[in-house]
Amino acid sequence: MDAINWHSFFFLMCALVACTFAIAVVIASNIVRMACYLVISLAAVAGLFFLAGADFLGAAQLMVYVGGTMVLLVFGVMLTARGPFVSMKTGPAQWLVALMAAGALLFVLVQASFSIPAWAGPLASQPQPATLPATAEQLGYGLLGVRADQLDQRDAVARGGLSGYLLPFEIISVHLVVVLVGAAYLARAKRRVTKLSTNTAGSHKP
Amino acid sequence: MAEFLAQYVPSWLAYTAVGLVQAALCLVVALASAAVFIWLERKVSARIQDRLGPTRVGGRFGWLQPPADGIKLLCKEDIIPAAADAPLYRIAPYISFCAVFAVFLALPFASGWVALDLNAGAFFVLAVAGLEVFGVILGGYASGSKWSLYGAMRAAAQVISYEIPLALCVVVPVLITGSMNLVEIGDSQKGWFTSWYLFHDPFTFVTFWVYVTCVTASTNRAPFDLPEAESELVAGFLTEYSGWRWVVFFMAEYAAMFVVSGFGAVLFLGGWNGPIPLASLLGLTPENHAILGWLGNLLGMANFITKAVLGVVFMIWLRWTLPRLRIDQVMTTCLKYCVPIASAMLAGVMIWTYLFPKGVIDGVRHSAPVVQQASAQPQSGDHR
Amino acid sequence: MSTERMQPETVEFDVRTDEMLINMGPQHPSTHGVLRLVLRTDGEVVNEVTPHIGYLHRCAEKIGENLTPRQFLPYTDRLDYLAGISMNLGWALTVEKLLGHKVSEKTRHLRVIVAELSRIASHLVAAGCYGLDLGSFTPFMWTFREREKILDLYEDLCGARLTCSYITVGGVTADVPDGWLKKCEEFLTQFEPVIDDLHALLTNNAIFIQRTAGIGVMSKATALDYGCTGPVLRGSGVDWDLRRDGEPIYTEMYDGYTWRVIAAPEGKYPDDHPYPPVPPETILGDSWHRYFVRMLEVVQSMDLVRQGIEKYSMAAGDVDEPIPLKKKLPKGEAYLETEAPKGQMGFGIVSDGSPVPWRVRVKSSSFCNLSVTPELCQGVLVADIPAIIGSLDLVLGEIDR
Amino acid sequence: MIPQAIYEKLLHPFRPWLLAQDFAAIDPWIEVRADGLPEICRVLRDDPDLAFDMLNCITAVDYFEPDEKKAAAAEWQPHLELQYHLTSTVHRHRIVLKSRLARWQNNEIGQLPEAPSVSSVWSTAEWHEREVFDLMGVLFVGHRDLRRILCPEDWAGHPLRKDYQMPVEYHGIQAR
Amino acid sequence: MNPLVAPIGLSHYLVVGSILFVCGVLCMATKRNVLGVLMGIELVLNGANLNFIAFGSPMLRADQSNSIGLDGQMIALFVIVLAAAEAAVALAIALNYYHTHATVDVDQANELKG
Repeated sequence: MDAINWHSFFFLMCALVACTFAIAVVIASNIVRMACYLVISLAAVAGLFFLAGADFLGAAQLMVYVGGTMVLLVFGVMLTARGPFVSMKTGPAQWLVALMAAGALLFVLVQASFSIPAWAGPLASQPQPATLPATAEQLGYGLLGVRADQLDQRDAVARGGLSGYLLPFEIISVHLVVVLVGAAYLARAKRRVTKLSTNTAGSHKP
Repeated sequence: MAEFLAQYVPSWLAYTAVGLVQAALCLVVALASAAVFIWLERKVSARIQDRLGPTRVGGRFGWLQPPADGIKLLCKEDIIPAAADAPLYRIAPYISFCAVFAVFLALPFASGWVALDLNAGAFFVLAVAGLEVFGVILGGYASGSKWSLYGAMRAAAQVISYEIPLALCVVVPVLITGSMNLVEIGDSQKGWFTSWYLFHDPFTFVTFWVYVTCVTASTNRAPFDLPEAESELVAGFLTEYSGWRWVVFFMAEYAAMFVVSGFGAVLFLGGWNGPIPLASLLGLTPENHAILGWLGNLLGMANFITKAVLGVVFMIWLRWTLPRLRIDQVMTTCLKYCVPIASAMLAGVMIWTYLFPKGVIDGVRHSAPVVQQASAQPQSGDHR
Repeated sequence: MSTERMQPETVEFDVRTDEMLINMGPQHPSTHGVLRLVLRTDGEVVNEVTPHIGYLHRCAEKIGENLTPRQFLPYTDRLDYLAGISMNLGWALTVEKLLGHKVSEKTRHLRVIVAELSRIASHLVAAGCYGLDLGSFTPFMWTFREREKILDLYEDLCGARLTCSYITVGGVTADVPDGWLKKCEEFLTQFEPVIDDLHALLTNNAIFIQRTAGIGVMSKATALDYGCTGPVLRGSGVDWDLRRDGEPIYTEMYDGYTWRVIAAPEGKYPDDHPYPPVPPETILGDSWHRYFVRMLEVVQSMDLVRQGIEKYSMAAGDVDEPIPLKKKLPKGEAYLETEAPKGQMGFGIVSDGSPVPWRVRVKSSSFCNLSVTPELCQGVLVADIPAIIGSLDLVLGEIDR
Repeated sequence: MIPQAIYEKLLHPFRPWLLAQDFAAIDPWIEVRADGLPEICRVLRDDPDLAFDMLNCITAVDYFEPDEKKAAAAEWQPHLELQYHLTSTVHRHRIVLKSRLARWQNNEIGQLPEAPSVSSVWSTAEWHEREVFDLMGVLFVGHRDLRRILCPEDWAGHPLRKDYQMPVEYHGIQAR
Repeated sequence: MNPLVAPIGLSHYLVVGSILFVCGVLCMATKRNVLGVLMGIELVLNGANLNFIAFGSPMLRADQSNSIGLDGQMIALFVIVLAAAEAAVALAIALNYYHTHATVDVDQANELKG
């Protein structure tokens, strides 16, 4: 048995962690447990990104997704917790229907992913690059329009005419700011706190 | 080192051995730093309060105080409150310690002496630092009591809101060096202390102090230590923790202090490049001979650790002089002072590096070779 | 009596959480002693505070009805245990007022020295604990180091550090041991620079000012209405100090002493005081001013002690002996308030001619100072509660009696 | 302004309420009828010449001699006495208001005597009156929330009364 | 063909992506807590992201001819940013719903029904 292929070993590890915790999210009833399992699953997906050669994406996933969005979700869970986390059970009937639909969908997808030979996998012979590919700089130039990975494109027109991602990126950042301001405004509740009136209880206006 | 080992031992054993050695090294540094800083905090705070600090345990200077504390805490009964959510309560301290420990992977102690020479090192450190807040939130929620939930929410709000200015401050040295690789950032500050990014231009000087404020806040230290505000919340999310789990949270805090001051040293204070470039003056550079290069790196590492320890002493000094800020004052300092100043400084540095580049603009020169050798992966950091 | 904060404001909060009833105390680290505050909070904002006292109630007044005045004296030490000697002074003067007894010149000056020393000790505790409430631990260490030296002086004087029972009805228990006055002067000279360090460490500290300026603002009218006295009253700018405006039997003690009441009637302290300038953010009557009045009084008391030592050494004769233990009290009533460190401490005695008084009345200053908290803490943040309570400098022994 | 002048000033509007006065005593006092207290106190506080803006303390004294031999010797009938010590920070003068209450309401043991509350004049009276109610057992009419302040809520009896018997045990704690 | 030895191909990533996707859909379908639905959406987006990265990864395919190259990672970055925005808005709506109805149970949100 020749040397274990490290790449596949770590891939299996991360994939197993990601899938089991994704299933745990579905099964768990306590909302906080669900949040924790989701965090672990997303961290495992970040590991998969690193393995697939997208190290900048892995770090971005860790920081923006797990560090930002998931903390937002946990805050949401804490703020809407009413007393002990009442776990809302769904009836077995709905579970059955959902499982059947999901099973069918899964079968179709797995079938599709194995059907195309081109996706089978790299030939054992092709050496896998030892060092971690530095995608951060390439992504950076991708933004500017210098498409480092497309340079061996066959036709010159495609190589020359590839515009960068800078404009969409700027649009997205403006969009993000607008969305966050809107969300903050939406979630803010106005309240009038009356001082020194005889009834000291503040009257809350929803 | 892995290639060297691979000649004698099957490759997978070599890689795991190397990985384990590096992990053990980092763990030793983390635990040792926690122990040393507990002792250091007691001594420095004693000096500030005009008293002696520990002197009875282990010799005149109380050297054995940290182990004594450790043993005492280990023998404490392991209490889990009844209303606690047991599995989350148990896992919380380890999440926050692992988050802080993970930063050690990317932190360079000397030129090339780093566990994982990540291309996006600075970005990775910020990403992992964001995870520490999970341990705090889970700890607060899982303790089951109203007070600890209060403390946890405050800590989470504070740490998250201070990540924004922290990221803005970290972008400045990355911008000047043109790369996020921490080893590159450290190497580009070689030479006398004038080449440090602290003195690179007035904007980076201010950015350093904004960085110090944000870092003190994001490790819940000194004037920003709202979560453990004894006077109001009786110890915040740490109320229900005692014994070994409390020690893990405590180590996470002290390791975080070491890590953020080390990170600051690499970004702004030239990491392993001392005020006087002793290594190059004495000829201890890799070009002369490998062993001399290794000695130069050793000198660099000593340099780096002294800077990190000085940063920690500064944080301890802050803690024992300043009273605590209120939660809304903490938020206003973040949103009304740190973020605007940090972004202004970022803009300033952009203009400064554009108008007065130090030598050739690294960014543009760097891109030319990439275009020619498109197919070959550009080796990181060798064509400077 | 409405102040500018009265009109209802629309206060916006990010998220509405349901109201919570939080218990602060009775063993909470920041409530001085066994005070229990029930806070009705909504998120971070406190809507209503209700103090609960009585955990330390020993009914000293009932005990007073079975003991002769000199036997009751040690109980007065346990009222405000941080300034025991001022309590002794109050009770001794009340009984002397009933008896119409005059003490000699020398005793009077010795009483001024000892009373002003206890004022310094009490204000040091107030400043140290206030720093502790706001989170900085170092002022607590510095102030208690200095207070230890005063307690050592008490120990040389009367054997006890805290519950001295030194000033008794008719005089003092024992004369000053030789060399004690020199030790007093040494303490005062080395205490001078510490005051400036404390000002540098706390009073001018930007974060301290941010935490205390404009917090718990109490107008003159509210202060008088709630019967607040002492530094709490003078912090709101009322120029009232019993050592000058009190009853003749008490103000005689300070005859011949040159001193000035520390208050800012028009909102401005007398400008010749060599202390740090008042920061602009502070409003007259807020927590910062109450703390600042105490710090100024410490320096003033040091000056009074120096003058007392001079007058004591020049006074002729020797110190009075206390009245006999079982002396018959004349029929009648007497009530006297003295300027204790925390405020006006009132003692009342009704006697029907027997050596044991018919009724003893103890009125505490912190009792009234505490009664103002529900109004001060309207709509403040939870973190401000210790800042306000700390500035009132409460001692629960005195409140619960 | 000496107590005599204060008395004259009060004489005109409140002649029927002023019962007695003694300016020679150590603390000169004026005795008033209990039901006139709030009005008199309001005048004492608001009149610019009097300006009694600080209520120092409210004291209650129980004149009652438990054993008969001494009771005969005492020259007063058993009664409760309320003392209001007032100070003016403006004119720096003092006065004591006294008012006499029956020990029990229309002499039935257990019925607490009633007195009008002055908490509407000085807010400090609120806590003082709660303390007098708690320790001496006087009901103050018009008080915002008259509850015990020092003793526990469910404590029986009023400790400062001369005929007070300490309960044998309280919540299982042997007291005597 | 023991999995530890055989090199990992694109299809293995696709299988993991589809499992995540299906778990997300299942979670959205069965959870009654609005935040549970939100978590389902996160899972779905992550499944999609994994596919984008897999297709664009240089190491997973034999011939790089029709690989989408860096575009995959760029689109994944866009997805992550937009997911953050989406989570923020969804949370704001959930909080407002919680303030008005004092519950986060999705089944009770039926006022719009005729």
